[in-house]
Amino acid sequence: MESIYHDADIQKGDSSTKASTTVVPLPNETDFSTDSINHSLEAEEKIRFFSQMLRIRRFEERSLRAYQQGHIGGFLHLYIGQEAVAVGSVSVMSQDDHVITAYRDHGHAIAVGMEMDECMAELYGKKTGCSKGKGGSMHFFAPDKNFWGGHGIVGGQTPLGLGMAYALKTKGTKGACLCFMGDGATNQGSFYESLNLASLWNLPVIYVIENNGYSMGTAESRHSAGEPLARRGEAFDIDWSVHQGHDLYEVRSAIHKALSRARENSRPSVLEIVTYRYRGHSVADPDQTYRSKEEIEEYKQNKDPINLFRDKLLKEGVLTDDKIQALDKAAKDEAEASAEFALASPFPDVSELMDDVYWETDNPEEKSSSGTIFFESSR
Amino acid sequence: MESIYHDADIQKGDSSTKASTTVVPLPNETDFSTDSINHSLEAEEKIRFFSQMLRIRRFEERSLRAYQQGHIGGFLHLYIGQEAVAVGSVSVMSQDDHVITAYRDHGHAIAVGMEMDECMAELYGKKTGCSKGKGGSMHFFAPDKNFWGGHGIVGGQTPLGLGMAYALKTKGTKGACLCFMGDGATNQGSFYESLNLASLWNLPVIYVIENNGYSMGTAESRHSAGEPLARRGEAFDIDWSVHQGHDLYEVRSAIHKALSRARENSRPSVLEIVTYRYRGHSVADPDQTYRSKEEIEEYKQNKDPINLFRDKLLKEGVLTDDKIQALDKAAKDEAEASAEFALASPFPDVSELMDDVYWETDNPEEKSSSGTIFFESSR
Amino acid sequence: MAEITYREALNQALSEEISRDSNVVLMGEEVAQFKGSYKVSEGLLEKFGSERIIDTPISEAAFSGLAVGAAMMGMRPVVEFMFWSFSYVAFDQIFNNAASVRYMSGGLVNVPIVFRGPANGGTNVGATHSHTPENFAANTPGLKVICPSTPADAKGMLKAAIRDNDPVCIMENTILYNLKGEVPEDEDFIIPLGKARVACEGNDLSIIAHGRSVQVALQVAETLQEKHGVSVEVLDLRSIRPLDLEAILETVRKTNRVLLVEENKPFCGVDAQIAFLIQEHAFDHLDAPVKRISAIDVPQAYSKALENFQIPNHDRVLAKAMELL
Amino acid sequence: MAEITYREALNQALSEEISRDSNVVLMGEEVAQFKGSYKVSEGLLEKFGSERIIDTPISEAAFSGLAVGAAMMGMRPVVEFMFWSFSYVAFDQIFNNAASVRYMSGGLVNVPIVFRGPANGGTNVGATHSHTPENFAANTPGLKVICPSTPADAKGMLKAAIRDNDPVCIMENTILYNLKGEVPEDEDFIIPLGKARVACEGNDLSIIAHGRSVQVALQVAETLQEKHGVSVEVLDLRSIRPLDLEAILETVRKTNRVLLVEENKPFCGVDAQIAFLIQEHAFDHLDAPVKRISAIDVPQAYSKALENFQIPNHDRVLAKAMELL
Ligand SMILES: Cc1ncc(C[n+]2csc(CCOP(=O)(O)OP(=O)(O)O)c2C)c(N)n1
Ligand SMILES: Cc1ncc(C[n+]2csc(CCOP(=O)(O)OP(=O)(O)O)c2C)c(N)n1
Ligand SMILES: [Mg+2]
Ligand SMILES: [Mg+2]
Repeated sequence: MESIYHDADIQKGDSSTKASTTVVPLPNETDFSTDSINHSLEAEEKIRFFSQMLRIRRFEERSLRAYQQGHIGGFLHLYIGQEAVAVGSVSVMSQDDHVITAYRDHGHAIAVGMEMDECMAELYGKKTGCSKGKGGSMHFFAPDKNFWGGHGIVGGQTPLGLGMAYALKTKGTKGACLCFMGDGATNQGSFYESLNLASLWNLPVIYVIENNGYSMGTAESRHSAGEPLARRGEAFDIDWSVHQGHDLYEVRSAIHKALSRARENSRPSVLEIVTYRYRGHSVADPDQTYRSKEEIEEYKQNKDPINLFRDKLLKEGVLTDDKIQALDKAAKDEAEASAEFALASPFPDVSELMDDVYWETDNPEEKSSSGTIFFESSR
Repeated sequence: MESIYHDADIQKGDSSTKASTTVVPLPNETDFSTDSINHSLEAEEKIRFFSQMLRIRRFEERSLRAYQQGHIGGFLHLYIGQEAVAVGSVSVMSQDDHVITAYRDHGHAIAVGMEMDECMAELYGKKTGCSKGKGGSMHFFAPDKNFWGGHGIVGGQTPLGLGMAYALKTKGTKGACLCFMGDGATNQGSFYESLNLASLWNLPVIYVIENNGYSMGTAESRHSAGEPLARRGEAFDIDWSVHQGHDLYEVRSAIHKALSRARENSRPSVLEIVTYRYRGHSVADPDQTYRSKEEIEEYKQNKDPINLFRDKLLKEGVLTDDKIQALDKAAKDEAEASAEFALASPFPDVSELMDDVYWETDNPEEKSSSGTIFFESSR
Repeated sequence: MAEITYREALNQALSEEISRDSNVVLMGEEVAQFKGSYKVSEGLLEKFGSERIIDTPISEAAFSGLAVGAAMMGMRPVVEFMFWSFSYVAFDQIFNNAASVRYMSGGLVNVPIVFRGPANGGTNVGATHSHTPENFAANTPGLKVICPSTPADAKGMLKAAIRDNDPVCIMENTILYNLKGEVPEDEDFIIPLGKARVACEGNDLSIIAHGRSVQVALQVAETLQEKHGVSVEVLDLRSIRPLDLEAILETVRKTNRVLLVEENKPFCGVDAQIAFLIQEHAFDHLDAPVKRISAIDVPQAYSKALENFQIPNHDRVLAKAMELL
Repeated sequence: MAEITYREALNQALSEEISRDSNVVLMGEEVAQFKGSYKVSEGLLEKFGSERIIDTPISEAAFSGLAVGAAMMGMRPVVEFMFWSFSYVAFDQIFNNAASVRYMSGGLVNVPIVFRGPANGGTNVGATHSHTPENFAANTPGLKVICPSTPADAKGMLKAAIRDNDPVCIMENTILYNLKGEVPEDEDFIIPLGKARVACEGNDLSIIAHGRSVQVALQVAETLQEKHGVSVEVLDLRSIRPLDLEAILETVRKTNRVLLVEENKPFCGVDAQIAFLIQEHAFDHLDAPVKRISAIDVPQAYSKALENFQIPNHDRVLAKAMELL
């Protein structure tokens, strides 16, 4: 059967090359499948997780093609390689839990249940996009799914996530906020201010550092002193731990534990989840100066989260080759359809440019202020 | 003999009330006088340190009176109670070492050798002030004494101090930068960004947290999670330690060790020096909501750095009561004279308002740009 | 109506709105136990407890961002900056997150938040503590900006701001905190944003100002009336964004001569924009170029000998007004 | 003279000045190994080594402040912001420390530093990445601000900025990086700050612009000449602070009609100040009110359908110019 990973081929516009299907032997790691949170999973749920990861990958592969075809502008930061983090994390959330993340947000968006259509349309800058084409790749939002956005300024979401946890606690909701961030984002000062407040005020926030080893072209050892990064929580008396992000079960266990800590003791956590991104920092990154092709290949071969989970499920007998093929086809079709949807959708009209700035101007019937609020907008 | 501490009396304009001279028994602490850096001290040097602390206190007591008399405006943050930190630290500096601090800067200024006259005149907003009356209490500078200023924005000096260490290292000087900061300042994010860089780039910077227990009216336990504050360096692999700031010898030992680390290994340090401020946060602080009179008294009685050092020197036979009286009188006279100097000095003229903004406009003969650089300055 | 200070007016507004709406909280450095650096929040901790009146560490970026996050989820935080100058370490949270989250989410997320605190010179606190960033905030679509100059406005506009569903920046003034004036006791006393106020009527010259400069303008108007028989109209902008352009044009059309006064530094200060709008919309009504008095264009000086001259004081404003007559 | 790109011109300026003065270093995110996000620093790491070309973590506040501290001690750092938008997390270090240390020290300390990077819209990167804070910087006494619009200016002004003893903020533009033009090879080729440039002469209308808007203005001038026989003078401000007020007044006196174009958001944009200065100093030379075209006053939109319209494009500028004729 096909290897799940084939985005390298995408650039050539070919997504169907055959590759080896050898089940890669796992390194000697703890087996998290016996952990109760995973042990109790129904087959259906496992298949859903697998499919979610696959859908994220196929969506992004398709978006990459669209970018190369000139349909998408600006930045496109792909999550390919990191899928188990978003899917694993979201899979243990309750309906009271919330998510916020950085600009590499497609994975989280789809994991929380956003539709490919609205996401792809947003990338295309279309009116049917989740943010009406106003936010773009870095700024997906779905408050109805407890998803408070992708945020473009590195680290800028860390105080926001804290605020969500604060609001949850203040309102007496038993939820927590998962605030995703990169390894590079640990170098922004607001993160430490947030850690202090989270601990001081006992806020149910979980900082999930998706450590993919690089802050753009800068390897962790060149951007951060002291290892591991999660230890940065220690001096603030925050529980921290480090996990492998290629194992969906491990991610689930780790996040579940942190969520319980948040729910039961209203205490924050810092989790570092080691993962890897296959593509450049953004599509614009030629990805030639800071890491070797071998390093990338090695991860793809041995730690691809989708391949590994597929193999687990094959071994468990939950999945069959046929089922995998069907799921993959569905994911690809869905991605393709979303690209068609996006292409067919209208661009926002310039008459809509001034909408969505102020609540008040969008709700004139409830307007309480007067005066001029937009200036020199004469066209 | 007189108690050194009598600023409470200052408010009544009386600086000569007698108080108990009982030698306060030291709590069970390490004796740092045997430490080689202290053991080797000449009597003369010890007397100089004692006199420096005294001069700082008398200067500030006098400035407080001037404030109450309406000669000084804006903020006045007194260092009274913390004198051993500045004096002890500066006393182990070499001529290659540099200092930068926050707005509570009078102590450091006098410790590095600034004259009372220029300092008092600055407080009075006079042209003869160290910053020509343009900086005020929070912004004393003496680059010729390696003193890079008082800085008004909490934590704002922490990256600057890093830059000084960077410049020293880049220029091949074997010096270090002592960057003083408060306990409250550890809550500013730029401090952590600086810690990371200091460690990552092996910069000879020493962050000296003068922990006086309060960030304005907020006790440490209400502003910071996790103890001690110096531990915040650990996750960045920075050596840290905690010291008692009422013991000048201990301060000297600690700073000396950190300076050696900087000089020999070009490594940063985080030192927390526990101390106490006797007066309110600034003169405007009524100091009634956040701590008890007893707490203040207790420190004054048992941990006053000047009293304790006086007693040590009395015991060592380095000082006599007469000598102490003479030194004290000299310090008071000097402070008084500085107030007279400041009072007699002229205010800067409004014609000087626009000086010192740009190097270029102050050096018209070397001016390379043209055009209008000040706007609407018409009077 | 009771005569109360600007400080008490703010206190009443906070107290009433915190009572009225359980989503409203006040947070900032020293706002609770210390009662606020300028005692604006005196008594609130006792009345509402530490869940509603919240002391923060000196972490402006984190607590501003925290408040924005909480606002995104429906709370209505009031964030106090001890000085607006300190908001510079939280700039990104205000100018990106508070200002653009609504737009970037295509209108899905609102940010009903108030940032408030003093932004002024005149108290000898030097360059780092005397910033007046109302122009920066008003430059930024997504934010609203107001500068109340009287106790009544302080109360009515702070209440309006708290009830507003968009982020509002309130620039107060430490020197105004002691100013007394009549303030309605009505719990629904609201001064809507975007309405200027004719602070004194006149025919010969318009002085347009905001914040404490309004008080200076009124003194100058008095001097001009008494000493020179000149009748000055003083327009208090109150709100910078939204802006009462109509009221501005009305006074210009009436007097045909305009002096703009503000504490901002001049280059791209608020009054640069006001001047532009006047010449754009009332060009033919101007008998002379619009003139301005701002803070003198150097970092704020500490020495009172310099600073008293640097900020727009009575004499500088008077002299400039005379040039226009 | 060689034809090179704006990017190469910056690269040459950096290379020459780093060679010339051992105090000059370049630091910022991805400037070394990655050669700069926009390849501005290509080849410099190889030439000067990692002591002079320095990759930083994403810690804008710390590395900006570090550079200010180093400048205080006599180094001359060039700090690259990947976007000026990211300077918002370092705002305090630039607007307080770099801008006011000299003043607060009574002139004892200088800060010879350059902050540079792109500040522009037009590349579909959305609200958080498209700020144009030249107005904020120019509002702040102590800072200098320049916006080169051609390869030659990019080189000559960056070199001037590095040799300047005061802090200089350079606002570049990602879209200009590929622009080609003739650039002198002379190692002492300097364009002094504060000198505007007549980019094209004309008699009927002046368009005053800075940054990429100069290129747009030139296209509009061409259209107006060709299609309407109108002769437009385009003045490139180049430098915002210091400002070439004389050159501005000269073109106004010549054409008596002015259109100001910039990518700033309008309220208190740079052109608000330019408009004020024109009406103040050349009131009687104006045949019509000064008009402006800025970015449309909403957070920067992502969709190219919106953003292409939002920034001052040829058609919007042309339409406004026609209003003035
Ligand atoms: C304050 C700020 N500085 C710089 C950038 C540019 N930038 C965007 S992503 C990035 C790297 C972030 O790395 P990391 O946090 O590890 O996240 P990853 O991209 O690996 O997911 C940089 C430098 C930014 N968006 N914001
Ligand atoms: C960014 C910033 N926020 C707030 C303030 C106001 N402020 C000045 S000093 C201070 C307390 C600082 O406490 P600490 O760091 O412990 O120093 P200490 O005053 O005790 O010496 C505060 C809140 C400021 N100057 N800068
Ligand atoms: Mg990363
Ligand atoms: Mg303290």
